[in-house]
Amino acid sequence: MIKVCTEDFDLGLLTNELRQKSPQSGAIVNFVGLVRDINHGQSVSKLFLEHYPAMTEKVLTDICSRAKARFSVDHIDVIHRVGELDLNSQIVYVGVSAMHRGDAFNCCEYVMDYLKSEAPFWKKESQHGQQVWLDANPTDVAAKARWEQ
Amino acid sequence: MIKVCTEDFDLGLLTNELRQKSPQSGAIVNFVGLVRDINHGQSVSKLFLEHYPAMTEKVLTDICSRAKARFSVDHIDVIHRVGELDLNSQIVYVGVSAMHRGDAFNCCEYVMDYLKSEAPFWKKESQHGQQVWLDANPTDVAAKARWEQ
Amino acid sequence: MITLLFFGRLRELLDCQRLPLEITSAVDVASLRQQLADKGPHWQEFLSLQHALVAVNQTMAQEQTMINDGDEVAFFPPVTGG
Amino acid sequence: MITLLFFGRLRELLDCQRLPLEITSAVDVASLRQQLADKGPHWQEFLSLQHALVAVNQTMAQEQTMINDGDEVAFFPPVTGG
Repeated sequence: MIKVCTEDFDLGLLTNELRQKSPQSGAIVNFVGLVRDINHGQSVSKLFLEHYPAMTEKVLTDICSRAKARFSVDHIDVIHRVGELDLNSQIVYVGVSAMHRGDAFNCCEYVMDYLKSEAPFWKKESQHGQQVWLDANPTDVAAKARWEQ
Repeated sequence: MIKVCTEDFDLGLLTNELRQKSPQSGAIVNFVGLVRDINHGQSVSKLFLEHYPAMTEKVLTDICSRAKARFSVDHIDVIHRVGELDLNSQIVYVGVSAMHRGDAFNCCEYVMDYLKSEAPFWKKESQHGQQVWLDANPTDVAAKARWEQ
Repeated sequence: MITLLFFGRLRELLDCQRLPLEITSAVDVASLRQQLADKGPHWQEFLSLQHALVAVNQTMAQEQTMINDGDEVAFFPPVTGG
Repeated sequence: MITLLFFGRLRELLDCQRLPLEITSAVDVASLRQQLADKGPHWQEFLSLQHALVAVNQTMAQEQTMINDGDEVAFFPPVTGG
């Protein structure tokens, strides 16, 4: 399941869905990305997320296909929110079910590392009343590079 | 928060609690261990979990302290269920909040790897009406060894 | 006719979200950047290789990727989701 | 007096969950294993180093760990939680 939406999500319901479709799975690893109150030393009050609708799900689907080819996992679910998000809101969810926990951890981190550097989302923060587009994070490039060695 | 109990847990509520006490966190990684329907080729219908009550929370607290010393994380929550568990039930939860996702992923996997090889829990499976105590998994020893290099 | 789209900071800097453009024949991404640079100095700057990634028909493209009539070409800054 | 506890498969094999034991002076884990082996062949087998881990006062112990009056000593198979 891959979804881009404005609505919030409930990790309890999502994990139950993932469990129900993965009876052979012994492990679930979930990632949730949040709107932090401090980013690069600036206090943040709100976040706006823009995306390229026609391209977003295509890229996320492609990342999940590559992850499934690489790791022994049963299911990968991804939700990414767009639009205005308050402080401490949930932004992104990646849930992975697998027979063994090592694959679930690696796959979930792989999907996040590629999502961060390939999926067409752009963040704009409200910092002290100013709207600031965020710059890409060089550590995300390094995180992705690890998988390409 | 470290808890050993018979009751089930709700990942939605747990994640909300973790979020609320970690306003500076940008990442949450959750692990959930499940009762699989097949284990080592045997079909499983039920699981019984025994533990050593006086020692369990002590070991889990110790693992979490070492994890906090090693990784930049905000909070670590652990719940482990004991007693009779049905197929597909949730067994264990480890939730980690951190500023950055790399630390959250590593810390969550570290806690699980040590929990698997140090925390005094023992699993007994019902396989075709027979009660079978599980043997320790050699891959868990290897998983833990990775952190000690 | 091709459709150009601009996202994020780029959309605001150029004050342009969507721009239909006539092309007389297939061009590559590098030539298209050059052609758009003629629209003015800030187009030249902001659409330079350092600032703008390109996707052709919703797939990341290279400088030599060919653009044909009817294609959708998107320019955007490095992504910052997740 | 020390208290011995047995868990998991070991508890069932020995049919014993809890056993109070008099010790005349402090002993190490290795001697305690030896002393318990005298209770019979399956005690000897199941409490051997290969089958039984030991915790003294809820902390994992080594063969040379000393056990004193009042201590709680637990024997159990390799753990299988999570």
